[in-house]
Amino acid sequence: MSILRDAGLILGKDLRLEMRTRVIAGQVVPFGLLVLVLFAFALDPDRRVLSEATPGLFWLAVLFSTLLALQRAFEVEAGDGVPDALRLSGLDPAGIFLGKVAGLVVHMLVLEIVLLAGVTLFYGTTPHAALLLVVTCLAATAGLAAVGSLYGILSAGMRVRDTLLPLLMLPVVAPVLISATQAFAAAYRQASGSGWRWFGLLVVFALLYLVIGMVAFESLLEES
Amino acid sequence: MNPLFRMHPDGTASRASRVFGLVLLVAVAVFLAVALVISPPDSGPNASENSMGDLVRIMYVHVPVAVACYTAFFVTAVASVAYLVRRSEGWDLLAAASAEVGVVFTVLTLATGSVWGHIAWGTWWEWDPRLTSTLLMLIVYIGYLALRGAVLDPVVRARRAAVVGLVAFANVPIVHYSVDWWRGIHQPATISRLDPTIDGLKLFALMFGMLVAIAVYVWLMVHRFRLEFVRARLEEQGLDTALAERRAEAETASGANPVTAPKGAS
Amino acid sequence: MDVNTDGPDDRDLEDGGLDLTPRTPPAGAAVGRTRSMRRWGAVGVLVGLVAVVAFVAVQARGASLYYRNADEAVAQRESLGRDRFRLQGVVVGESVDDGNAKVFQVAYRGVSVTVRHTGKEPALFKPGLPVVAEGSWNAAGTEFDSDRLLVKHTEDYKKADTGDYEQQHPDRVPANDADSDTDPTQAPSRGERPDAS
Amino acid sequence: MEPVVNFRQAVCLLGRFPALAGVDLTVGAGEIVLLAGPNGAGKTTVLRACAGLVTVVDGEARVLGVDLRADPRPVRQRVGLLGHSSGLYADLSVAENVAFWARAGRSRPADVDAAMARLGLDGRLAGVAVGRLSAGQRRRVALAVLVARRPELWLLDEPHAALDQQGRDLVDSLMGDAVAAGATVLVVSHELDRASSVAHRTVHLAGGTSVETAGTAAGAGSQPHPVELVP
Repeated sequence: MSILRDAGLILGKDLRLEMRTRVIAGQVVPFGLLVLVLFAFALDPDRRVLSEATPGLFWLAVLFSTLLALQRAFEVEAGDGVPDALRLSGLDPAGIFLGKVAGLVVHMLVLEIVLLAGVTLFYGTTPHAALLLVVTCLAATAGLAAVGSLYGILSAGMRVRDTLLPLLMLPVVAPVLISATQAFAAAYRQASGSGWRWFGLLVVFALLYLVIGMVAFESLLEES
Repeated sequence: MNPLFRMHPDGTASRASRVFGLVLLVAVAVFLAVALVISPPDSGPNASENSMGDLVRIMYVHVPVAVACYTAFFVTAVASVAYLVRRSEGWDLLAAASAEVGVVFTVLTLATGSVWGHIAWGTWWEWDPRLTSTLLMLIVYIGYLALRGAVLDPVVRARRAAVVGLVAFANVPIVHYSVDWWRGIHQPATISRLDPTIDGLKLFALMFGMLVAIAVYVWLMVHRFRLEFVRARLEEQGLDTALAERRAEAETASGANPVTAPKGAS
Repeated sequence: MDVNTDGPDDRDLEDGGLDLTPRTPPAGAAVGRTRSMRRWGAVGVLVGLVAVVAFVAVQARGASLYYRNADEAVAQRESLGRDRFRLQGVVVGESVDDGNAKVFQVAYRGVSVTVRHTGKEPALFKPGLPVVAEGSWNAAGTEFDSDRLLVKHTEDYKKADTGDYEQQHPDRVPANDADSDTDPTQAPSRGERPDAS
Repeated sequence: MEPVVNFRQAVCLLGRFPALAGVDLTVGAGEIVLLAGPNGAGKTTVLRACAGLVTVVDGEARVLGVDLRADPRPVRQRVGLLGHSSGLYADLSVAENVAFWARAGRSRPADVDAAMARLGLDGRLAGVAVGRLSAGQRRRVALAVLVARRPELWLLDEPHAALDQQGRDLVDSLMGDAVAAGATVLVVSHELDRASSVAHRTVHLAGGTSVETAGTAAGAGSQPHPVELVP
């Protein structure tokens, strides 16, 4: 499958770039932790409030960090002549899209592991349903990365990219925020039954945007 | 073109749209009379179980503008698909014009709904699924307009806006069915069901209001579309001049070189 | 040195085996692939959209995000504890003002809850209309202490007709006949119903 | 046989600006054609149009048998464009960049090694991040990517710029080798003396139109054709 081959190439390139520059590890992950700390300041050091609000705060921190990771991911592709080079490369546009999504997913999963450790440590919350927690992270991250990559290329090459991207993307990912928060809330409580329903919604959302991205990416890659 | 639809050289009106506008003006006046005076208040022996009194009159504006904003965003989605298939400028302009009017109607929907909510429910705003999803829909379409304002090249703008205009429409059914799918404070549908739970003059006022609101949307949208169309033509005129100027550059350049015969004599 | 047989043979030693013979990709392969992929993709998007709508309609409906009905609030009284939540039910009977709070009954599917509301109440508040009260169970778990009251008016704008009221609204309880409700499916929650009197 | 490049009154827009206002250009297979003209004449746009990166909105334009007005995408994989920008990831090393772009274009590893060696990138430079290279060194890396991809049509936009003497000679010999191996070269240069000594023919552009065609077909490395000698 040439799509998967091309996606693998882009993924490998993005991971190598991260290895060389450490932007995610050195800047985005600390930013996510900083957001967690700021939430704690804003909500007073009342552990009860913090632990009750943990699912929402966690996913808000992820969302804000995702915006930074996205801007980094598409700043790289806007470099010196790179958009032209991508168009001339012969890479399948759908493969490029999947590769960018995969790269973002890897970076964000690392971020989420750190943030999970952060909320456990700072907010004193411990999950009851670890499996639900893990699969929710996977599905929600895939959805966020798919929407993010779609809107990332959509706002590529614009002078106002950095302000337009959040405005376009955040309302669209609102269902991810709601579903992931609800699934997490279920995982942190004893009863995780309703959490699986929300997980299902996340999977459907991610699949939908992956398909939309694969179809629309070619058109959006043109003349950016 | 039929002279009825030919635009006036100094504006965006044609003879047909002027007549349409005048009829619309009369219709709005009649509608206001029906909605505010002629139709009965929801009180007295014929009151519904809610007995809202004069409050019910907000519905004759609120529901029609909501229907008009659905219509506007539906037209945007259809025009976006048509643009992606046909790649013609007209569809792109139609999508833009419709979304712009749709945003105005969405704001009106939220504003009238807020007044209603304050009086009937006891709150200006509530995080109810219908209200929340409507607000998100509004922001999505504001983002659509921001995208259109940000990209300069018309072809790039059209292509990107078409993708967003299509994806954004996913909000509309969610907004409409949110009252059935999830629990909220907002009432479920009154007329878009098999057995409308409204009758008499109230039903007439509501249906008449919808007709008027959609007509107002069409009128606004047509003028917005024409404005964009004229603007595009203006740019095209500029293009012809630019082409001529560009070719003239060559004439001067080759004029400096006596041996060459200028091109473009054909 | 790697000598390519289809390359030019006049290369000197310095070019390190560089072969510049143009590569010709199979004609039209890439384009045909993307074309058909895009067509299938469009179908995929449509199928996906339908799936989402169907999924949301089936799976996510009735999620208790916004409020709990009176019967659910009673059934979940233990796990709710003193957590804040919204309670929905139809106002049954007249409300009594005991000086600092307004006390009334709300009912849903034959289960009624006493609400003690402090604060404003909306203009439309009256018996027979559903309300959403925001607050928590009191310490004893017998009454619902509310500080925010919203009227959830119905979608019915026809002339009120009390004749087939119950038939039209099986989930609503007209004036104080909750005790006569003998629907067996409601039995478990009714057993926990706090005494309304 | 159809010419590799065939433009008839081609018009291209950059935004609202008509960068090409009617260009006639024919490049036969195995030719090295030099595009000359003042700044802003549209030379770069001709190259980008040939690469399928700029849409031709009017006239006729075919490259490698592909109708650019219908769908320019199939031509992209088959051309190699050396532009003003390098098209490289600044944070990756030289070797990583060449390997990535060559693999993206499905080049053979042997071609990558050979290209790196030919452009003098197989030594110390291979491990250096592209962002730390000089403009001339970056040019060499971009050329290595182009060479490793073995395109049918080479589109070189001022390939001599920023290069040292040895690099310029290298570019000239690469063009000669490419044509000898069956490729076609369209080159833009302001160093008319050097470029026209390699080119078979010179086409002049001005104001987005082609104003004349000079020179006669000749073999690579033939006598220079100074533009002043146009009859």
